[in-house]
Amino acid sequence: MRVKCPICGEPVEVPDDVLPGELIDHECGVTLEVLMDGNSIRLKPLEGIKEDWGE
Amino acid sequence: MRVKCPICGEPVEVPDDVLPGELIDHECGVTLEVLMDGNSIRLKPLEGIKEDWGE
Amino acid sequence: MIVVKVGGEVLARNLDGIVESVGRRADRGIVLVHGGGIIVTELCKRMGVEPKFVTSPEGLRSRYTDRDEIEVYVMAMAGKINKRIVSGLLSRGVKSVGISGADGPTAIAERKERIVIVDERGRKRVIDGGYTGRIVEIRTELIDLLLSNGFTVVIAPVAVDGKGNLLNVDADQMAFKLSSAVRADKLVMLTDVPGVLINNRVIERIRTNEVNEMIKRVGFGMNRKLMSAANAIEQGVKEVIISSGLVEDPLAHALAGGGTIIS
Amino acid sequence: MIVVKVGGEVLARNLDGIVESVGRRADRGIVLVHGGGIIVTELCKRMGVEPKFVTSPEGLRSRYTDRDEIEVYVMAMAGKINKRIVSGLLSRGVKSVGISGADGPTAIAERKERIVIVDERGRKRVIDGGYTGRIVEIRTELIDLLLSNGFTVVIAPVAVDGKGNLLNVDADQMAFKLSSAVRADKLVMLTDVPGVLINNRVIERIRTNEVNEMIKRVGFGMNRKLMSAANAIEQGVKEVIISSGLVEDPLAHALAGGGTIIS
Ligand SMILES: [Zn+2]
Ligand SMILES: [Zn+2]
Repeated sequence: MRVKCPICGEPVEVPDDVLPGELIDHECGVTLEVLMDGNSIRLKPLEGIKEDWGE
Repeated sequence: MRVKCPICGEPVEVPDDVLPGELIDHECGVTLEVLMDGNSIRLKPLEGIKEDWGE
Repeated sequence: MIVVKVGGEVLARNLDGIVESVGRRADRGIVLVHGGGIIVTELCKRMGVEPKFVTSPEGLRSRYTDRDEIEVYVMAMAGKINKRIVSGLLSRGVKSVGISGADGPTAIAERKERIVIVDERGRKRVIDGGYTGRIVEIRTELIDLLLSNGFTVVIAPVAVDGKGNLLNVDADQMAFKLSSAVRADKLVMLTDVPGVLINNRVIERIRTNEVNEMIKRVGFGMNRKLMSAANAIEQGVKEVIISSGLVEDPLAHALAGGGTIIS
Repeated sequence: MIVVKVGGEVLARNLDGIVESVGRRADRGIVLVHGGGIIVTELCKRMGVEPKFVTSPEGLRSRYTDRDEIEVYVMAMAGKINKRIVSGLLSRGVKSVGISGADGPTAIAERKERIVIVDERGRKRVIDGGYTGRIVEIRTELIDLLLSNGFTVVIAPVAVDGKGNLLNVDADQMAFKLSSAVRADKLVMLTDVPGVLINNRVIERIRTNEVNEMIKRVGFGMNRKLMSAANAIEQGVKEVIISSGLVEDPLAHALAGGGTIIS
C-alpha cells in the first residue's frame, strides 16, 4: 500500500499488516506515525515523545 | 469413645469422627467443647461466646 | 459539616457523578463514607477466594469473613475504591485525604472472637469469629484535624480492634456512628432507591417518633437504616436524608428535599 | 524528624521488626515510606494479571505498568501493605495515618503519555506510556499537619498526575524527594544489605563529593541510591543512612552507625 508523505509529498510504502501507532521512517528524514480509522490510513509526523526521561 | 464430664463426672459419648471445637450437650445440662491435642481429647464447658451481638 | 454515605451499587453505576457532586460542595466540609461490597465480591472471585457462609444454631445463614477475605476486603475498600475517589476529587481541584477507620485510629471495633455454627454434618461447633466487627468507638481527632484544614475526608469501612486486627464493618453503621461523633449537621445516605418507599411512594419526612411504626412497613435493609437514623438524631445529628445516588448531582438533589428526610 | 524507607523484601521478611522499631521512636516524628514490589507481583499472579515488558528501540527491556497492573499496584500498596503497617503501629499504641502520594495531594507525578517500543514483529510502534510516573512535586501540607499533631505517617509509593491518574512511582525516589521537601534531619534507607558494600566490606561514611567516584564501584541498585542520596543532601537533608532492615531493632542499629552514612 502506498500513502503520500505529509512532509515531502513522495509516496510512502506502508506494509499490509500495519498496526495503529506503527512508525515508519521516510527517506525524507521524517518519522511518520500510522493513524488508523477503520480501514483508512493517515500518516502524521511523530510528536509528543519525551526523550529525556531520566529514570 | 467415652470421656468423663468435667462437671458431673458421668461419662460423655464422643463420636469417633469428632472435630476440634465440636460442641456436645451433656445430660447434666452443660455444653462441652471438644479440645484436641494430637490424639488426646479433653472436654471443657463452653465459654467466651457473646450471645448478644446485635448486628 | 455533612457526612455522606454512598453504597457500592451507586459507586459502580455513578462514581463520577458522586465525585463531581461532592467536589462542588467541598467547602461545606464533607466526610464521605463509601461502601463497595460488589467490588469486593468481584475481586474475591478473580482471586479464587470463595465466599463463605455459616449457619447459626437458629438456622440463620450469614456471610463469613475469613483471613483471606479480609485481605481482599481491605485492598478493595482502602486501596482501590478509596484512592479512586480521592484521585477523582483531586482531578476536580478538591484536596482530599482517603483514610480507613484504622487510620488515626478513627473507628475502633470489636470482633466476635468465637461463634457457634452448625457444620456440614449438622453438628454444632465453635469456630473463630472471623473478621467482621461492630464499631464501639469513634475517635474524631484525625477527621477534625483534616476538616478544619480544608481537606475533604474519604473513609473506607474498615475498622481496627485493640489487637490491631483489621475488620470489615458495615458502611451504613460507620456513617451513622461517625455523624453522631462529629455532630454532623446532616447525614446524607445516597442509595440506589429514591428514598423510603411505602406503596411505591417516597415518604417526604419521617419524625423520629414515627420510626417504630414505619419500620414495619419497609423492607429489611431500609428498616435498619431507619432505626439507625433515629438513633443518630438522638445522638445529636440534625437530620438524616435518604435519597438517590443515581440522579444528576445527587447531593444537590438530596439537599433540596429530593428523598426522605428523617428529623 | 526522620524519613524511613523500607523495601518490599525487608517487609516480606521482617514487617513486625520494622513496625516495632519505628513504633519505639515515634515521638521523634517519623515518616515511613514503604515499597512492596514482591507483594504486587504475587498478587498479579493470583489475579492472572501477567507482568508485561516492553523493549525500547535501544534494546532496553523494562517492566510496563498497564491499566490492570496499576489497579493491583494501588490495592497492594495503599490497601494491603499500608494498612497492615498502620494496624501494627496501632496495636503498639502508636497513632498513625496511612496515606498514598495521591492523598493531600502529597506527590504529584508526570507520566510518559506515549512511548516508542519495538513490537514482537520487530517494528517500531508508539503506545500509551502506561502508569509509571516520575515525581515532579512534593506538597508537604498534609504530612506537616499530621506530624505536628503527633501522628506517624506511613506512605505508599503511589502518586497522582494532574488528570487524576494514579501512578506507580519508585519508593526510593519518593523517600528522597520527600525527605528533601520536609527537610528531614535524617533519611534512613532500610534494605536487605548491611550498607554500601565494596569488596564485601561496608563503607562507614561517604561524603557527597566522593559519590561520583563511588558509584563506579557499586552495583546498579546501589549506585542510583547513592546519586539520589547526594542529591537529597544538596537539597537540605542532613544525612542519609543506608543500612540493614533485617537486624534486631533496625532503626536503633542504623542510628547508632550500623550501615553507611552519606553526608
Ligand atoms: Zn517524506
Ligand atoms: Zn455432665
